[in-house]
Amino acid sequence: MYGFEAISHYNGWTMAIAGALIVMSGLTILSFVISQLHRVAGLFEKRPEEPPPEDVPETPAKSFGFPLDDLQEAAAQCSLEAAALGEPFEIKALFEVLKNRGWPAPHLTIRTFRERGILVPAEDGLFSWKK
Amino acid sequence: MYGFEAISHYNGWTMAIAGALIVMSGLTILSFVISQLHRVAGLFEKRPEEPPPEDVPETPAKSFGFPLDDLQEAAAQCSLEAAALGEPFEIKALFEVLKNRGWPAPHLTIRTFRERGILVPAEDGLFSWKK
Amino acid sequence: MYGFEAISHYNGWTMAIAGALIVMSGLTILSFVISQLHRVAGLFEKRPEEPPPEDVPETPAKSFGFPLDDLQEAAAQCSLEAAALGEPFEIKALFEVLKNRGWPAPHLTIRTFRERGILVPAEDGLFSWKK
Amino acid sequence: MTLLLQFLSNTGYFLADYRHIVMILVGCTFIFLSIAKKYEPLLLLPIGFGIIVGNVPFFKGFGLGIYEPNSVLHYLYFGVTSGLYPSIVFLGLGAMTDFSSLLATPKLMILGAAAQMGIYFTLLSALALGFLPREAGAIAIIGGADGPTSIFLTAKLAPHLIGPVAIAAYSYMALIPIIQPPIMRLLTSKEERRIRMPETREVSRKEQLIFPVVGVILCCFLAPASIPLLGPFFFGNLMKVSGVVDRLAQTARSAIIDTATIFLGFTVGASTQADVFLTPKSVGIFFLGAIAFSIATASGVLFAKIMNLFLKQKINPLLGAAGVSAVPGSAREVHLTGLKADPTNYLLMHGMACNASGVIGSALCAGILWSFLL
Amino acid sequence: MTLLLQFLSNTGYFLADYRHIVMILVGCTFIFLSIAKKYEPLLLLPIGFGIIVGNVPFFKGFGLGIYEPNSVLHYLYFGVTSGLYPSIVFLGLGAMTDFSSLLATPKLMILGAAAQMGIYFTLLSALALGFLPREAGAIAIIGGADGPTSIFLTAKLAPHLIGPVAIAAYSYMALIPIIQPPIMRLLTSKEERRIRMPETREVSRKEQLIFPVVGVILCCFLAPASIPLLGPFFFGNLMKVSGVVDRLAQTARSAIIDTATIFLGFTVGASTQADVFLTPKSVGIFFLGAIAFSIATASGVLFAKIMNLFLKQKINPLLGAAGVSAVPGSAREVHLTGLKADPTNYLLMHGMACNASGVIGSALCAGILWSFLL
Amino acid sequence: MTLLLQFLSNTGYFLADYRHIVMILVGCTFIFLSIAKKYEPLLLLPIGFGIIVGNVPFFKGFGLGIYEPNSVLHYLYFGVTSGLYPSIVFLGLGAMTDFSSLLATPKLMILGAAAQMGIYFTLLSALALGFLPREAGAIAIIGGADGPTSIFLTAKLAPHLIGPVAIAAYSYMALIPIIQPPIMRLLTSKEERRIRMPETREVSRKEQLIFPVVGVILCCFLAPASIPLLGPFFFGNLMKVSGVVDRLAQTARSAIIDTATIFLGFTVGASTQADVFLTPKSVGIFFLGAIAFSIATASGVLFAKIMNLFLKQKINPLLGAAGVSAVPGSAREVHLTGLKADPTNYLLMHGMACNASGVIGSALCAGILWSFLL
Ligand code: NA
Ligand code: NA
Ligand code: NA
Repeated sequence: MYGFEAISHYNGWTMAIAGALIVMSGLTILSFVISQLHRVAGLFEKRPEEPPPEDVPETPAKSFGFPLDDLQEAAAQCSLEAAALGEPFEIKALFEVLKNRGWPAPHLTIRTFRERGILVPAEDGLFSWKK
Repeated sequence: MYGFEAISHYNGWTMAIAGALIVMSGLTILSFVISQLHRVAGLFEKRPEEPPPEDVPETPAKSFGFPLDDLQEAAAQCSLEAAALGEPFEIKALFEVLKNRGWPAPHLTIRTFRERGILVPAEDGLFSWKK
Repeated sequence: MYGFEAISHYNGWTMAIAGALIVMSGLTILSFVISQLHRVAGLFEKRPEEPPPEDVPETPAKSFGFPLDDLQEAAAQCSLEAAALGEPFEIKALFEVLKNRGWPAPHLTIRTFRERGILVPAEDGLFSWKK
Repeated sequence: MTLLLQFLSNTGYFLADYRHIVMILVGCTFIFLSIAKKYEPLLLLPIGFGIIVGNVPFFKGFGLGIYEPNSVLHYLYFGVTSGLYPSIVFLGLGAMTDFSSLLATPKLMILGAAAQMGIYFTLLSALALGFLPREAGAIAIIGGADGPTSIFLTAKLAPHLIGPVAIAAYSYMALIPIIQPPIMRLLTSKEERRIRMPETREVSRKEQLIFPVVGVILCCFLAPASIPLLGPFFFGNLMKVSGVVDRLAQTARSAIIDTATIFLGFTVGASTQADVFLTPKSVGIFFLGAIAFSIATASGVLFAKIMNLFLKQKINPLLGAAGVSAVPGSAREVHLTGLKADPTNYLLMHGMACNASGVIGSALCAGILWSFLL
Repeated sequence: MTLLLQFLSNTGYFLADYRHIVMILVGCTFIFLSIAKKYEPLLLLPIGFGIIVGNVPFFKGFGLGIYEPNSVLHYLYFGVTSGLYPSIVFLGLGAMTDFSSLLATPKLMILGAAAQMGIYFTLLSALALGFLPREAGAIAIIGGADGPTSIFLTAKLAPHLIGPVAIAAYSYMALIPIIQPPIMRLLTSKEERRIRMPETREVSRKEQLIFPVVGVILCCFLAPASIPLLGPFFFGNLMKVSGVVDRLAQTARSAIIDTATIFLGFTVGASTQADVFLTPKSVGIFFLGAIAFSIATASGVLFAKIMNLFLKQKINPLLGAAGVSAVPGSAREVHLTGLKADPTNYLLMHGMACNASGVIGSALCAGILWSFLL
Repeated sequence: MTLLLQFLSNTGYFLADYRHIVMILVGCTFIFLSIAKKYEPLLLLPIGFGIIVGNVPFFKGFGLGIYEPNSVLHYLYFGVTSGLYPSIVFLGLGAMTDFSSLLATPKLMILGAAAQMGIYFTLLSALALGFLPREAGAIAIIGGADGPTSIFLTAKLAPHLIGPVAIAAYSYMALIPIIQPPIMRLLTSKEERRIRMPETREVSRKEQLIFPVVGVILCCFLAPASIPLLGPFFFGNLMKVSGVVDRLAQTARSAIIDTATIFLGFTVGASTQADVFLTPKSVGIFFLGAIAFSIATASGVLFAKIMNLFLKQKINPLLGAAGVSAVPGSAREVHLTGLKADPTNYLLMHGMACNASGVIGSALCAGILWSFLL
């Protein structure tokens, strides 16, 4: 069968029109919902979760100055978090882990560790914890 | 069955000789064809595709000096090509993309982008496009 | 069936007690064997394999000063070992290969190669062998 | 001696006929285009080499061919016929796609739907040319301009057409720079091509996090048959934007998608065995594929013009052409065509948004067609 | 027209009932916890998204659902039902785990066994609640606090419970910071919590090399049914410590384990189709799971106190709580609880040693229960 | 109580007999060689650990053993029996192999064929020793000195011999430094060992691009049965040299080949269950394997000497020994033996060229033997 006859016989017109309508309405709805997303997202904004971002400028100072005892505790926790990396590891990988785990100021923490000799350079530009 | 009897019974001699002949002739032919490859490759050499290599020394100067407007166009195209990298990305990954896509002087292009502040450093030694 | 009746009917008590006993005894044995491991390991220590570690401090000097001829031989072998890396390659990858293959002082060897121009920089911070 | 003769009579040299040569030349052409012209090399190169390997003539019944059970190629091809490779590729694509421009300009999403009209027009054309309904559905999806989607739907509706449909889809995707610009110029005035799009706003992380969840629910509730594509797609995207599973997202957009791409391309290529590929149907499919792409481009552009009748903030109608996924080829063409009309008009990011929408649109259409036809 | 109506009657919007909504909300909660609270995101996020995808209502018999043969989800789920994903995850875990603290303090290994008592207590409880023996075994293993082990054993003993058991296991693992500290404080005096552990000695490379070989032999000879978990686990560890196959170890702990984790989480989530998941049994399983975790924690702590009666060099009993694997969550809780009693007491490394031992212990228990119940 | 007794009677401790102990010691030896001697660690270590795991005694019928359907090991072993792992390994090998030295000195390719004579000699010997033809074919391929090729052909011709053939092949490959040098010195004069090879010319990128295409066509047309090995091999090489699909080539030569190597080695090792492995046949296979390697080395060297009778530019006959693939062990031995005769003679690159040719040669032979014997 060929031509319009085939199209009609196999429901072609219905399929084409219905299909076009469905995909069009589907993406239109999605488009509408997306356009409202910032409102939904806005609802969450008011939650107490927000403060942390404001904290960020503060934390450096704090974590930068922490006394050696605290530092070692931080290092111990930190090495626990990062245990999956094995040793030695790349600084960048450590940074990623800390960031993902929600550590306040990973960059500064790591810098402090290095300055205090808690994180010691190993071969190949890798680092390991001081034992 | 053992010994020569077994070999004869199972067509051993034929298999061994035929097999040896086939692999030997196969690799000999391949060896011959390979030895002629540089001629075949030579045929393609005459095509207009060749010029680019000569261009290379030229392009730097050109791409180095392009005015800021052109630069932003280039940056826009460039960021399109590299969209799959996400942001931020490694400079090296960007370089690979541009090289593979056939950009004329990827190294210089990237350097220029950085000098003009189109490519800005993000955390961890990564970079992103200036918004 | 419920309660103690069900537990008894399905052999619950036996399973629980036997299971607990088995896992406990298994890990206790393993714990005991582990506690003796340093003795077993100690047996191997006496083997002639040990000297190499003592060599390490020596090797640098040696490999550092080796004359150019030896160097090229070393480079040739080295490039063989590292053939699977393709070219250009990262210095770090080369280092890994040499270390795994048991080269005496991979770091110094590589440094020497670079100083003597046997290992030449390619694009992107990669290196390749001087042809 | 008979052994040697028998061996020789089973070599490719003895068994080859002109059709194998034709297909091997096609394979070489694909490889040439992918290397010399850099047309979609990630797919054309594996497909091209696969075509060559699949068209080495061999003695049937030996367990070598891709259509013989127990052959290595058959096992690898299972990822195609089962739909696994397309799903896995969508997982990786999701972990690569940045939806932020789309989230900033939601109305562009509708263009991704409009460009799917090429699919339905091709469906009608294929039926009219005498293809059976399921075959017509598989051919129509070429108009979605999305390789894995085409392969997935064809595997479900008309597995015997996987080769030609995939080859047609990828060929035309590689030819985007030749097909699209004339159509775009024909359908738009220079004025229209000069319309500027507003700068996209900053999108908050929360919007990006909610989008894949809302997207999968809305789309898959509408067309559950698109789950195998859109489920992994939005999953990959959530992994990407969540920021808490970076190692998984990284593996999804490297080792996982690369592996699926290699075997998908290679086996799709190898499935084009001359005797099943060189048929009049394949000619019809290539003809219809060209129509599908053209109509898709045109319908995207025209729909944008229609939308402009109602919108205060006009859309540059070229963006309609980027609604055919074909990531990121069509966005680039739109951008370049826009630049020719106004060298300071940057349509790239908006084009990418339409691309992303087009991927969702064609996956939805695959689900719809599958529902209609199975 | 009928076509359109028929399509609409097969959409999720039409087919959905309250149970789908409930499950989708559960999925969203998992995603929220994984992103906002960072609770075990590597598993909760894939599972959460999988729950959403698995609970899009669809017309059965179409080849879409995870329980229908030939669906993509079904093929991916095969890695769960066959036990392949858990085995592969253990390969990667082995290539990640550092046994040196355990080798330095072998007696801690016994705490990894003690914490498995939760398993056997739960076995009895589940039987008492009317579960069939195999179901009871699958539920009991939740007390091992080890996701892949739980999934593996459940796939072997009671495949219809994979969803609830896995969800329960991962939920409670995510809730470790809430479940464990009160139990630890209740069962120990402040004096005990202040016990310091000696510095661990340096462990020689040879000990590290011999351990995986000796470990696999001793454990698998004792419970051959734990081969599928402990074989790959110790193999991965040997690759790690050997230093001669670094590229393999590296791939095992990145691409391989990531791929298995993605598909494991996603399909386990998708297996929670509302109609098979929302049953009274699931409620029982969640109830028993909470008991299992609590008893496991308590038995670890109490056993450490018993050991202290006989040991000259006392063990800090908090470490018993780290014997429930739950890497590395429980080690962290032990450490933090220890710090509260004495801010200079570092229990981290010893906690990790108990964790490693707990992984071996629960894999052994899986082997034992499988032997008993099959 | 019966339960406990029954459990104990199913432990490895109860079921073990001397054969398991023997095999476990073999496994430990493999691990020792791979770590302490660094002999082919990428394969000996996984195989060694696999041998240990495969020889933990267990109760048959439980779904644990590699030969029992539904066991995890069985599913992983499917990649061996189906030929998938060898094919995938060849894909990665292709993406690693640099053919430029071979392209610069094509006549070395013939040495890669000459070194395959060991295969045919072993075929005759195996038949004479009473092996059935297919078994003889599988044993003969050991002479190709190529692990994945041996495993592939054995899986097709005599699956029950996979264990012994693979173990023999890898053992002798590890012993290359002991087997080859005496044979090389015996068959060559010091004069011959001093022959210098000319510097290799620069090979153009175009030659490198055309080679894999021409190579796959010529080789697979000649022996279509070598498609499953040579198809992926040349495909991988094209991906490598094309430069347009670097991310695919990179994944092929890292994650993909590593994964296949891990599971190939581990399951081949585990397939050596004492009761199927410790048979008189295995002894015969090891005996024939040693012959195969020696003859292969000798025939390569002798053929090079014959070629020298006709060539103006003489070939260093040591290079013949590098024609047995065994990448890159044999090239290194050739180089070292050459250095002993003349400390300034560098044969490395030419040896690598012969290696590459030997890989192609033995894959061709596998195809030929498969055709003859199936
Ligand atoms: Na599309
Ligand atoms: Na545990
Ligand atoms: Na060979």
